[in-house]
Amino acid sequence: MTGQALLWGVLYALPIFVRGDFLLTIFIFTFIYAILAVTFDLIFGFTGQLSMFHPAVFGVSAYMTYLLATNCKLPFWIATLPSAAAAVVLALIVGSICFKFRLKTFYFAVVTLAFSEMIRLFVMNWNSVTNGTLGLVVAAKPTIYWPGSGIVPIKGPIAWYYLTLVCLSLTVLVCARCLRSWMGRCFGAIRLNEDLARTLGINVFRYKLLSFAVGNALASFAGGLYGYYTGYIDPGYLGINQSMEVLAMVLLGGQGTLIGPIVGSLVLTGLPHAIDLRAEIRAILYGAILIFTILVMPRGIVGTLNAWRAKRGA
Amino acid sequence: MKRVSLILAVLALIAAPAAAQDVVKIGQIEAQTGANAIYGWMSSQGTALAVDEINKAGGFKVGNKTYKLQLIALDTRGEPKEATVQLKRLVEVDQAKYIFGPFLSNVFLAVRPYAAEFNGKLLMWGGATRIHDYVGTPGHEFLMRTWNWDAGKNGFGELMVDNLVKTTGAKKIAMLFQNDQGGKVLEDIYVPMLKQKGIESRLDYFEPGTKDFSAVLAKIAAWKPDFLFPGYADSYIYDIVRQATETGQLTKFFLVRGSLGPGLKNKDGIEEYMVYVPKHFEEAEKKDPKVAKFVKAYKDFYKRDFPYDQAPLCSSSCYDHVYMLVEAMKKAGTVDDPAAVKKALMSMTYDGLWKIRFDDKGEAIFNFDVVRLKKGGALEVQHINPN
Amino acid sequence: MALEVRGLTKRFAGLVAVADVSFLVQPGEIVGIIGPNGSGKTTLLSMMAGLLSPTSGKVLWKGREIQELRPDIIAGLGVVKTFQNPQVFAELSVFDNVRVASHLALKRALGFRRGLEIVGAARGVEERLAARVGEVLALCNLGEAADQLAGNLSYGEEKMLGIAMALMCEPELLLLDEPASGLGRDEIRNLEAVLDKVHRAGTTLCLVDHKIGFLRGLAHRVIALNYGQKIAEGSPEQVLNEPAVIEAYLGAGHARA
Amino acid sequence: MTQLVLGQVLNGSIIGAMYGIIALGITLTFGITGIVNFALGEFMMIGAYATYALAERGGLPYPVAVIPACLIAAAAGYLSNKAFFRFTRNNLVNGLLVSIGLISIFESASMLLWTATPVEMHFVLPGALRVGDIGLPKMKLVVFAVIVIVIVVTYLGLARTWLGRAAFAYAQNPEAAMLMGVHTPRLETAVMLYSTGLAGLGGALYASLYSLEPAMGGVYVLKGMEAAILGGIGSLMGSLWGGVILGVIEGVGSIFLPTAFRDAYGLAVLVAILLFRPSGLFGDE
Repeated sequence: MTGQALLWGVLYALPIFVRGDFLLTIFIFTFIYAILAVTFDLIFGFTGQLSMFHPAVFGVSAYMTYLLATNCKLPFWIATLPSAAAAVVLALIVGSICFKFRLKTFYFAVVTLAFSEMIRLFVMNWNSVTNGTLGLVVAAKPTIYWPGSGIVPIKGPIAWYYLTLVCLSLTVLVCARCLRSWMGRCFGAIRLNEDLARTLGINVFRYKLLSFAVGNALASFAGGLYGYYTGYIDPGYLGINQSMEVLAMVLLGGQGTLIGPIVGSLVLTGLPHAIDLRAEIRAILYGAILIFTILVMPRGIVGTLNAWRAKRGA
Repeated sequence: MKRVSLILAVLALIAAPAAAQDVVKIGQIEAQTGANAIYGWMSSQGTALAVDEINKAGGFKVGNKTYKLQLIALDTRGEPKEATVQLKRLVEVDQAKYIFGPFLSNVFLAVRPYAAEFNGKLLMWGGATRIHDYVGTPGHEFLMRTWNWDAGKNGFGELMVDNLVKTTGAKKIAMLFQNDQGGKVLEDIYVPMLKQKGIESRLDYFEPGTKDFSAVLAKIAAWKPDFLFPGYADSYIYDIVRQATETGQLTKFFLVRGSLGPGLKNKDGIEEYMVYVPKHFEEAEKKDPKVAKFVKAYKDFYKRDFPYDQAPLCSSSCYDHVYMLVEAMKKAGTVDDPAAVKKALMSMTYDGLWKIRFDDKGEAIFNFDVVRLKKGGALEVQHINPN
Repeated sequence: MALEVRGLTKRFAGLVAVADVSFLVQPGEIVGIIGPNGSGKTTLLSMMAGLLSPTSGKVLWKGREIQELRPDIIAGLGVVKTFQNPQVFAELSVFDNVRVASHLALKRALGFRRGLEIVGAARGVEERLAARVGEVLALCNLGEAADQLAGNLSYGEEKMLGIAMALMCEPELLLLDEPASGLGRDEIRNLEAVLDKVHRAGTTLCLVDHKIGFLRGLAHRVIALNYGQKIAEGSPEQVLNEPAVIEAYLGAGHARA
Repeated sequence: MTQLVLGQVLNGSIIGAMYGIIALGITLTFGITGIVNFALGEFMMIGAYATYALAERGGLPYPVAVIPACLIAAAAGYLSNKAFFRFTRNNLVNGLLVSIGLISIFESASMLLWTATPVEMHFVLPGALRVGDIGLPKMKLVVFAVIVIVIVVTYLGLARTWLGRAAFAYAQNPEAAMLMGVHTPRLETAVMLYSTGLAGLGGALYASLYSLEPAMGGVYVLKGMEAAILGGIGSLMGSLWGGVILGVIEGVGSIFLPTAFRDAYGLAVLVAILLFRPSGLFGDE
């Protein structure tokens, strides 16, 4: 608990100490990816379903948010809602197919990955709308109401830092609420022993689907933010490597925790810039670090810390 | 928590600015690893080589002060996310005023907004096709494109197509492009161009990562084109040419930009292989001492034999760019006013490995060779100088 | 009547596990199903709980056919089954195990209003259920083990936890698959006491076991199976004196004893 | 048109066989040892570059170069098993992550050695067999033959030999197998050696057909996985058939439909089949 409070405290206070676009940008990307990682952990770490569908939702929502905002003249925040809705619809379709047919672990992963890939190819070749491989340049910025100065666009590292941090906090909050409730109990039951859960009157299909839908819906906001922050959207958003990256973040930080994914995201986003070596060596080191962390700490950084704290406590 | 503070510490370490007076910093953001590394990796090689030579020669004099170059080459892995952070690092932490790259359009488009904030305080020159859309436009004075453009007055594509039609009377051209930014840009340029020149054309895309083209090639062959026009990406042309000639499906190739290697390798399979190369190195090495020197320097520096394919196109160009930049600094009499340096660049013609100058928008124009390869390997080189 | 099994049959590739079995379970009864291993007891119970779907025949609960329904729905209707080799959420504490099982109770209490509970409303219900979990644990004499990890429990305790979870589902009919198998004497006595309390609280019980001693003390009515067929039904005494049973079953039983 | 399609059916099966040999590796490691090795593509890459090095730089004749290439790949496999994979037994995600790490390591290492610029071997067996409008490169036919032989031999070997029976006993129930006296770490090592060696062979054959670049492994491991699942994890012949089906679908698909979607055709079929046969075409229910 205290560790978490400390982490949040540090994150919110950071801009006071850390100036400069460079460092803050690392954190901004950390937060956006942490949103993906946390929501992925909701599906994977808490409900036990290894989903590879995040890239699809990430990309589709990025495109939708931008297209709605520009073509329908909607403000950014309104535009994110239909995108989230779209994410839910996609999740419900793909999810119900997979869960109806009782696809587990490996197979579930592969089928979700397949759907994600097909969506990517579709987005990539639907030139008239998505501008295909050329991608879309996002000039606009999200706006907020600021007391005194009215509606202002969100510009500059500090503003974005807090914008993304708040979005992350909200995501974590929603997830935490769900997980602390009966919903979380059902997710856990499904992860730990599906058959037992069934005999105890838990509708396994429904709750798997629920977790999948909630996770993807929340993940969709990351897409919108990312698109507007980098100012450029292309089919690369839907690449498989995104799945791998998010998975790595969650495993590294600690699956089945809400803080773990954030830590993992911070490590994996910061690491490449922390290692100041020539390209190839850096990539090798990066891989080695991935492997050794997971072999030395199978429960991830936070998981290990918790276990250690527990041992010391007991 | 530990981790977080640790990383912060490490980052802080990097962040410690080490700006010495007599050093001019050159930042570079290119993909040196990853699937799209081919251009970026070679460019960074050329740059590194030039910087090393200049420093070994004791740096260069601007006004009455001698400067050395410091190259900070960062690997974007072709990821916009990485590149954005890295550019910010280069500009803020290292306070580099001269940025080489990027070669990848998706990277460029992601870093552009940030770079634009430093308009006038920065000079960025990259090869990315999409830079063409911005270079010379208001608010992008910091931007220069190191590649010549296909279409237009000095467009090499235009020249190539005219040349092809004039010499072969081709009527049907089949295009086979990689399904990515570059491919799409090519489509937008060449489909209308060919149409307007009264040439019948068809276009097929292939997924990046494709290695076996037999399906699409068979499809194209059934259409019976006069020439096959594969896109730019060097990594595919070897496979395309081999697979097309091996089965004798297609034997005439037309590359507006590419390398000679695939043609030479399949010289008995091809009937005709017409290609634009920035320089026909095999020949130039014998004639032009500058080229010979460069090739030798490359071999010594990297302890590796010189790749005569498209790759040198990048390495040699970036090699030239470094020298050109230094010349411009001397000419402008300053090292820390990118605007002045750009003015100097725009007004000069650099005669290095290539003859490079910039058009009024800030896009490079340089001489190149058109090489025509016949069955059996008969070569016919034609030097074209748009200057 | 509470539950009716009508001509229930289950075939696994070739062999017949349960052959045309029919019987009734009246409300408030304790029915025992006996038979040697492999006589189809567990298969029969699993079909009643919806874990297996029968090849033919019907299971009627309050006149409604349930044999094709999903297990979670059947549990929702009030028919809950425990497992022969105990199934628990090993990584959760005993308390949390039973807390998970309170899902149906919550559903009954709130229906879809439980959505509100996520935003913090309807906390009261949750607290009531938490309290109820405590009661159930106490009833099953697991009170002091509440904070242990279920994975660290003894075999007997795990079985008891299984029953506790089933009870938390507020069953009208509780199906127990060999609850006594593998238990020590004291544990069995404890089990009997618990089941007695449960029954007094108004829950109908249907037990499967091959330990006659155990059932004789408990069951009002016993059904004997052999090779998937019902060979006898009646009060424990009647059934135990049934020649078919003696021959098919008790002989074996004596031999084992 | 029919000739166009027929040509792609043949050509597709050949390409599919290449997927098949990776699929076989995946099936073996996952089916028998429960270890997930998504880095197989990298061992393929190692085999390919090793062949290139031995044949072009070392001047060995291609057929001779192939064997040491396989051994090199197998050696790399042995090391990565000793160092990493054996700790990821029956742990899908850890295996996945270790694989991601290994991919990054091997790819960059080969970039250091060979640079990002693609290299191509001299043509081992140029020219093509022509029947009507259908032209099939001779080398492709050789590759196809080799792969089919290898897979069939593996199949027979695993069905007949002691090692094979042990392997399957182990796959069914490791503990029991251990009691039966199957020395499990040795078995694991054997499987790992064999599967990576196969990948190496795949790479060696690949090198005779296509140009090489450090990132080549990525595509193939994905296809191999698709093929393995299509055929059914644990089914050896299934991996071959899975690969062939995949290759044919892609080939024929790109004839009638835009080639830009090539990968989607295979995936769509994969999904469809998984839904109706969750354990793949030849996997046992």
